[in-house]
Amino acid sequence: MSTTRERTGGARSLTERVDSTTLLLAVCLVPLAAFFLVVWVVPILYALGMSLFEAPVRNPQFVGFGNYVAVVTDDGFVNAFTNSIVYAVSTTVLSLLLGLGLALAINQRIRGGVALRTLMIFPYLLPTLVVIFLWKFVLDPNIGILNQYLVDWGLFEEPIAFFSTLTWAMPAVVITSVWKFASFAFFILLARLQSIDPDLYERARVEGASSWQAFRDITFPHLRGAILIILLVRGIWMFNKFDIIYLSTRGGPLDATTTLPIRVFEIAFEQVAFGQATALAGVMFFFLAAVAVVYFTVFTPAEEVTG
Amino acid sequence: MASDTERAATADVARGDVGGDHLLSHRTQRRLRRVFLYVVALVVATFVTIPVYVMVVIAFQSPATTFAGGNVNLLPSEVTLRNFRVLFDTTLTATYFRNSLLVTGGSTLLSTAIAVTAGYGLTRFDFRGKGIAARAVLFTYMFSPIVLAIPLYVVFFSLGLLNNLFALTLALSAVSAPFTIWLMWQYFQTVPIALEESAWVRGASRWRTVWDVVLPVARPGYISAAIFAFAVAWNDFTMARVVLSQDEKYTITVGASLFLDRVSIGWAETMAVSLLISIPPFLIALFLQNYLLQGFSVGGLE
Amino acid sequence: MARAIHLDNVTKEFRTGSTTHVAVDDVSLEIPEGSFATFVGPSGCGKTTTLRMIAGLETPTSGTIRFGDTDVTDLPPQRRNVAMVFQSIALYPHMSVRENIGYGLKIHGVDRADRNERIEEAAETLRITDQLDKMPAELSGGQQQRVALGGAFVQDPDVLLLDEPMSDLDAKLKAELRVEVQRLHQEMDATVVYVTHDQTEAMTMSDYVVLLEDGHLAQFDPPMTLFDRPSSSYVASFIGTPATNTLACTVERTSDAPDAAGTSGTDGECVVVGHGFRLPVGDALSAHVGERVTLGIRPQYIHPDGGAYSLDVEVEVVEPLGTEAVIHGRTAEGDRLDVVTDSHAVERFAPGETFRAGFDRTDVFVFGPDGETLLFGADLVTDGQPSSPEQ
Amino acid sequence: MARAIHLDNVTKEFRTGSTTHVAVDDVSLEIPEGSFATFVGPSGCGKTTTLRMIAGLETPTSGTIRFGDTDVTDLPPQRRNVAMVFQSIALYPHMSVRENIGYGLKIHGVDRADRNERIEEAAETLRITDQLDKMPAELSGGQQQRVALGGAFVQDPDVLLLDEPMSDLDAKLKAELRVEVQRLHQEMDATVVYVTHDQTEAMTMSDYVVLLEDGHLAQFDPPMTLFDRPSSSYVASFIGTPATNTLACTVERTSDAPDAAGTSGTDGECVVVGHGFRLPVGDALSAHVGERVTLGIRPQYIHPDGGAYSLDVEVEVVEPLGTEAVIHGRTAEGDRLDVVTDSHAVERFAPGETFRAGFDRTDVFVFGPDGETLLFGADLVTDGQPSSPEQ
Amino acid sequence: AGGSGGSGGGSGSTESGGDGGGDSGGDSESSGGASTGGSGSGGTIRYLSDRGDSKPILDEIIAEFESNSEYTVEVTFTSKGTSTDQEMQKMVAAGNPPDLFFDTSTDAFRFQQEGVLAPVSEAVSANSLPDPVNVGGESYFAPAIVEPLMGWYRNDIYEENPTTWSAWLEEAQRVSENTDMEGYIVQSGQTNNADTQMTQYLWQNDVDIYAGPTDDIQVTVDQGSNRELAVETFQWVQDMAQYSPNGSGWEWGDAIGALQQENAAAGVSVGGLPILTMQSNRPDLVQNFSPMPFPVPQGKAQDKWWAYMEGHLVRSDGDNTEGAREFVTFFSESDKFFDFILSAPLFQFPPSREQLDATPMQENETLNEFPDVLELVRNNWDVFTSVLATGDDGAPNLTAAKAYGNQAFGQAADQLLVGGLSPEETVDFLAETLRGL
Ligand SMILES: Nc1ncnc2c1ncn2[C@@H]1O[C@H](COP(=O)(O)OP(=O)(O)OP(=O)(O)O)[C@@H](O)[C@H]1O
Ligand SMILES: Nc1ncnc2c1ncn2[C@@H]1O[C@H](COP(=O)(O)OP(=O)(O)OP(=O)(O)O)[C@@H](O)[C@H]1O
Ligand SMILES: [Mg+2]
Ligand SMILES: [Mg+2]
Repeated sequence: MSTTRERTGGARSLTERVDSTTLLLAVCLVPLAAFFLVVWVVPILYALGMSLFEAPVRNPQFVGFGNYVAVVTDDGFVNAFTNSIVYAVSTTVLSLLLGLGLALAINQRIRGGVALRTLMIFPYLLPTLVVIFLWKFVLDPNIGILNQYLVDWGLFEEPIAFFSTLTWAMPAVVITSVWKFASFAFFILLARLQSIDPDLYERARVEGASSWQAFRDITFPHLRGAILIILLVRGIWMFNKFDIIYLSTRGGPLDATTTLPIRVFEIAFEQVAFGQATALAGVMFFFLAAVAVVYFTVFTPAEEVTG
Repeated sequence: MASDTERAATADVARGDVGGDHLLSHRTQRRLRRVFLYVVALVVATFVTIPVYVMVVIAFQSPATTFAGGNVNLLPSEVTLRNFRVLFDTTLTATYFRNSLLVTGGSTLLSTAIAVTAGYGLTRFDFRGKGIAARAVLFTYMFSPIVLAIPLYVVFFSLGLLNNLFALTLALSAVSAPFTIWLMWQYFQTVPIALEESAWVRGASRWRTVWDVVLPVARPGYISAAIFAFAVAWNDFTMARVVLSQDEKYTITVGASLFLDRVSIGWAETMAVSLLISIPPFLIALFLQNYLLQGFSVGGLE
Repeated sequence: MARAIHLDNVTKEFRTGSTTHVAVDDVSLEIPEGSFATFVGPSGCGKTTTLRMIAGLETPTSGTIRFGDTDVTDLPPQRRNVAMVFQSIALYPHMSVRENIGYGLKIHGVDRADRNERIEEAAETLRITDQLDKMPAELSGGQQQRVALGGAFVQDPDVLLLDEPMSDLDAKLKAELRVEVQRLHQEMDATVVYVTHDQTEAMTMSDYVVLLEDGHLAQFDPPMTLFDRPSSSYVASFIGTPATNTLACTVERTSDAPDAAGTSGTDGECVVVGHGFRLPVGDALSAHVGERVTLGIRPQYIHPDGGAYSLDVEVEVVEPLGTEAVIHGRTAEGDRLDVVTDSHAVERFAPGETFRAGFDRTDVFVFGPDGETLLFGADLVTDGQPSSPEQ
Repeated sequence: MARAIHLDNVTKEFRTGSTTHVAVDDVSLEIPEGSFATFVGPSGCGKTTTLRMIAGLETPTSGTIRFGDTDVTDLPPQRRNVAMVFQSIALYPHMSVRENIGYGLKIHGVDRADRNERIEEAAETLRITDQLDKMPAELSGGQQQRVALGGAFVQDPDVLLLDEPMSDLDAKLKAELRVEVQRLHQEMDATVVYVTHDQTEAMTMSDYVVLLEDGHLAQFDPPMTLFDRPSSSYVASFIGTPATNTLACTVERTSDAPDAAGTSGTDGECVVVGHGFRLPVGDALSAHVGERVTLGIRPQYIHPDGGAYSLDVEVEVVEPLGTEAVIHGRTAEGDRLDVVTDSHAVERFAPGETFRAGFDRTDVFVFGPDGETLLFGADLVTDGQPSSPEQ
Repeated sequence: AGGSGGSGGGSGSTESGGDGGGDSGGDSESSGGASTGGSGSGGTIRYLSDRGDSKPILDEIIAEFESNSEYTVEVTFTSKGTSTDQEMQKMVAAGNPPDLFFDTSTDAFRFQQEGVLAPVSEAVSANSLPDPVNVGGESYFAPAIVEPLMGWYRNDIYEENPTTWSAWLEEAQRVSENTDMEGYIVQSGQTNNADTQMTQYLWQNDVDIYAGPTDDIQVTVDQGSNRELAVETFQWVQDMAQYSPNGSGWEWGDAIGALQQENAAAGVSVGGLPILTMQSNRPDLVQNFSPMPFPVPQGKAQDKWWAYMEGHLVRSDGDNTEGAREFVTFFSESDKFFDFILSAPLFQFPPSREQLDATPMQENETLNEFPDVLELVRNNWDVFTSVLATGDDGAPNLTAAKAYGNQAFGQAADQLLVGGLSPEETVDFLAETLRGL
């Protein structure tokens, strides 16, 4: 703060001031650093280290990037990668669209909006385990009520085993995911919408703008940052999402829903090849990092991220 | 601002239609749009509600009633606590639930506390590497969490922290902390420094200012952070599996996943325990979602 | 094309919960085509609400609004061809200053080149040419207000609505822009409705001033009429700084009491008595003899030396204002009294001292118990028989 | 206990990225104990920054600040016993009005009963008694400002710092509160530093006015001195409304040219020439003969009729202001010229017409090429030999 | 761990629930805290088990053991299925392996081959238990239970149990066409139940999937006459699938759900699991179901019947190998041994034929309620086969163990029924997969 000044009178108070500030700073930042170290930095470094070894369970052998080569040339890689992209993109985009639609609707202050908001946040707070119970029950071909009604109403000849047919498995997983995560987009977007000064809309109306023009010229620009953040972060998370798929289809049928995280899991615990598993996780990490870098350069949502 | 449309609506009600056709079409258009909005809202509401409804109905019906006759019976004809009784009589549900509440409560507090201190520190102090921190959080999230199970197990093992609810609390806080910190960091930027300065000038110490001014003003922010931390902790399965291996220590998700495996436990009990698990989320959704909205208005991640 | 604005019995109620608040209460007025009308009044009196009804942003609870011959009461704002500067400024935060100013033109399909030309012209006038490519957040409050003004000016509206468009500017800039706004008004073909709580603005800029009091119309007249012939003590004390002095008096008949103030009054004439003076007012107040009335005198019309009628004033504070000074004082009966005099007052009048201040009877107003004007002193001159004020 | 405030060579620089912005530039001044000093100046000139340094919220880059004999330069704000009203108002949104006002007292351990008493007293003065139990968000801007004022007044500070505390109030309320603030100042034992961009406030309230220009001190004097003896054309045109007229002129010697304006000048005397007049100024400007200077005349001192020197003015706009009117015009040479006259000007002077306006040489200022005052007309009277202005 | 598992509707999801991660994934499960895992005589024995059903009785046995020794036992329950394996992988990877775990004989052999097991010969010989994993004269597996597969059919819809393939095909078609139900459940996918059933169908048609002694196992499923028989088998499976709900990826519970919701009229599960589930959910249906043996091709005999054998394994690299061994012996000798078995009657049976007729078995109410079940078990006891014993002359077969671990047969069925391969291609796929293990 103060620069090159010599002074006698203020010396004591200056130290006091620095002390209380430093103390506050320490209180603020030391726990943060400790946490990151223990729970993120050390494990990640350990994992990345592991990816350079073969069979690290007993007598690890250093293989350099051999594991990386092995996992990307593996038969299942392309399929898993494609599925990951499909899953991540479709869940993200659908949650976004659903969240956006609903946020726009509720922002119009429809009656029952608050109730709907309450309803929306609920799935987000439910453990995945429960979400899967619920959706398995709804979509189950035997006892699932959806099938029950579809058949009763004559829409389908016989019940569809949503989680176990090639065509339906991915959509079923996506729907389940969207159900849980749409409210994330919804809340962020609604929060943003509500922070738009309503006078802007009035001004636009006075200036002659139609509803559509007002949306295009006011609403959308305001939401842009939030949308970009949702796309980026939700995208990353869904790309890495493991539990929903594993708990509902385990990647089946026939690898139809096998994504990279599922493969990582299979490699680690079924093939007991931790080195390859971490190598594949490393591949995912570098891929996401590359996407993020491109994304940051193209869209510059940096202000949104760093404030 | 809150009442713009209400104002318009009030006016609509108060006046009869006066003008000609063009006017009518304008209004009709507006009505149509509102109808459309309600339809959208209704569809979404149904989408969200159905699984929840199913859960509630099945939880309160005996399985024999639910499954009687070959179709799942979803129009409740009886209300029974039988399923809950089965849970409490034959499983450690109560213990699991208590553990979950302890761990979730602890982790929510801890994560929020770290978020508040760190967020405040990042906003109000200048030091090197601040900018990098934001990206670091994001890049941390890019590492597939499933692979971290083994390294984490190793870390906790070597710290002698296995089978320890506090360790779980710590681990869960660490999972939610990156986001809660980010959120609070954003939120504190919306709290004018002038509020603090005003307190300093009046003689309040830095600490007192934090207590009297900063915290109350940042409430929506840290309640959002707390909700998020809650969601992470309550949702958790993996961390508990990493850290815990004693039945009496299990949280409800782990415990339930185990006892639901048993021959004697079926869908009815599954839904009953799901319902129990849903109660805290439901209370939060009911009472705190307003804060969430305010807290998220600064941005927001998972 | 400028259009006259007619408000017929316009009322606007807001319902919040179970209570109904009447923000605008049965207002009727007619602002002539192409004129410049200013709404003044204290905070919350309904200025903004009225303006918003004219813009089409609120629908009146009852009453009709017409532009020329067209009933626009239910017309959406998009179809009224108005331009408006909002009290909240309401700049689009994601658009540059240029885009902000040009947005209305863009909506109306004006092409880019044309748009830029008009934007730059407006920016020139408003002295924000350097700011054109900045974002609103980078501007100071005053600059933002000018941008908002620019957005309204570049359009070619029939009606231009300005809601406190200069509140954030400093005195100097305000004075300069006042002139510009008037110039623009002359160039534009629009009826201007201007809202302000700064009466200097109201007085200097407008053809008509609309003074609102708690939702209803207190007076609607050209500025000087408001100043010279306020319809009530509310108007008198709102218009003019410092506020008009009000002195509690009683109406008597000359026959009832001896002429104490040394000024003659015809026997049987009414006099206003109090604070040491007796002011003959002819027959005008004969209906009010024996009642308490309020005498209004502008501080500018009371002089430390001279004036036909006089009273004692005890000095409390003297405020120098550059070329002038204001003496804040009290009469013997304890009513507050301000006197505007030249800047040497500071030396001449020490707090605590008493001096004699005089005024002419042509400069006074007499207000009845409900504040309504009973008499304009100015009328006393023209004919010996004072006319009662038109209302 | 009020304390004198000394600023010694105080400079404050802000570094943003690689650029350094000097917000306050080597300011030295001394505000006497218990006095009322006002900082004025256009937006961005450093008023708030200076105030914040006095409060202890910023540390000067160099220089010293003392309260009485104590060097407080590095003392944290908590230990300076100051009270401050922030430009941003900065009310605590989570506390009621009452709690907001009483927060400082609470910090200082004043008990509840005592606190409430003081709060209510302040609220009374500021006319917000009804608002005491509301939350800040429910108040209008003006009410919020009064709450902020209340918070500062209830404390018993050595130094009271007020940063534009009345900008959101309407003229009438402002005028009333001005008086209250002065009264409170007299009751309180505190040195008051007041920031405003409203020069009326500066002129009426203060013992001293500090006029800043772009970070450095333009003038520090009692208000009337600033008005009567501005140290530069910047000061002259900032203080007083409408702004002082500035006319481009040249200095000549009487011998050089015939006395065209009909006023005699001793042979060899200097005259200021331009716009159709020749103004003899004695010897004062002999060092500037042949140079371009600026003649400053306040609009109040130019009269449509009379005055010893005169010039032609073409009327552009006439603004009525109630008792007065302002004629905006131009001289033959095209310089802008404002004239304040009585309210009948509106009828008398039509735009486009030209009239002759006169002034006295004692009312002028002469400014040099850098704006510094070379001569006060007032000095021409007292002794034939004008003194050069003190600086 | 072994193949049994799942119950009621819940099991379908819960099985995987146990396996899968929570939000950040990771099948990470742990056992005994290092904090208490000190060594020394006594100390803590860390025990992984997937027998949550038997928890109360297990606790009693442990309490007895603890009071008779210096040791304490700390049990970590995992859910049924493969999660015990995964839990162990994690612990081993972290250098913190458990001492004792409950698993199938098949897995036991696999671990023995990896060299991580300590022998439990004492417990096996002292109790004259079966000894399926005997390597070099040492027993590495102490059996505790046997769980045979078993079919169930609707006795009110099928007039009698159609035992042959062709009869099944006909009857299933008839039922599917005449009722709301499908006739039979054929399962596929990467699940234990699909895998066991496909293996069983191949066995029924006398396909020799493997040949050779333990140290030289050959995959023979696509060779010689085996190929034809295998193709024939898959053909039948494909035909039957027409009269089956889509059972891809179904866990045990899903199949039971189909029976209980009357979507299907017959299917295969483990022991009396369907009945146990139905007792609480559809009591009205219980008497409509009868147990049945596996369908056999015309003229072929019931000569190999899949049965899991599960029991205790002791790791050689844990902290308390000795204590773990003591526990295994204690467990096998415990008088609560039958209580343990009967904690899930109809579903698990004692490991030896003699024990099947022991008094506790005869006195058990549930067993007595369904005499058909015990009857079926008794009659077929001799053909019960573990997939492990599929080398020449029942020699332990590591390839088969791995194939089961990877659910290779279930996957093959998925290729056939979901992926659209022909029976021939399916055989090729299967052979290739098996050889790749
Ligand atoms: N949407 C609304 N709902 C309820 N009351 C309202 C609403 N808008 C305005 N009011 C009330 O109507 C009255 C008039 O408000 P308006 O905004 O017209 O005042 P104004 O004269 O513009 O005041 P200001 O000078 O403070 O802008 C106020 O008492 C205000 O509180
Ligand atoms: N924290 C800061 N960082 C960088 N520049 C600053 C900072 N604070 C003030 N400045 C700059 O210093 C100059 C003086 O600012 P200051 O706020 O003191 O002006 P002011 O006279 O109070 O103006 P106003 O009347 O608009 O309040 C301005 O140019 C401003 O942009
Ligand atoms: Mg308003
Ligand atoms: Mg300032």
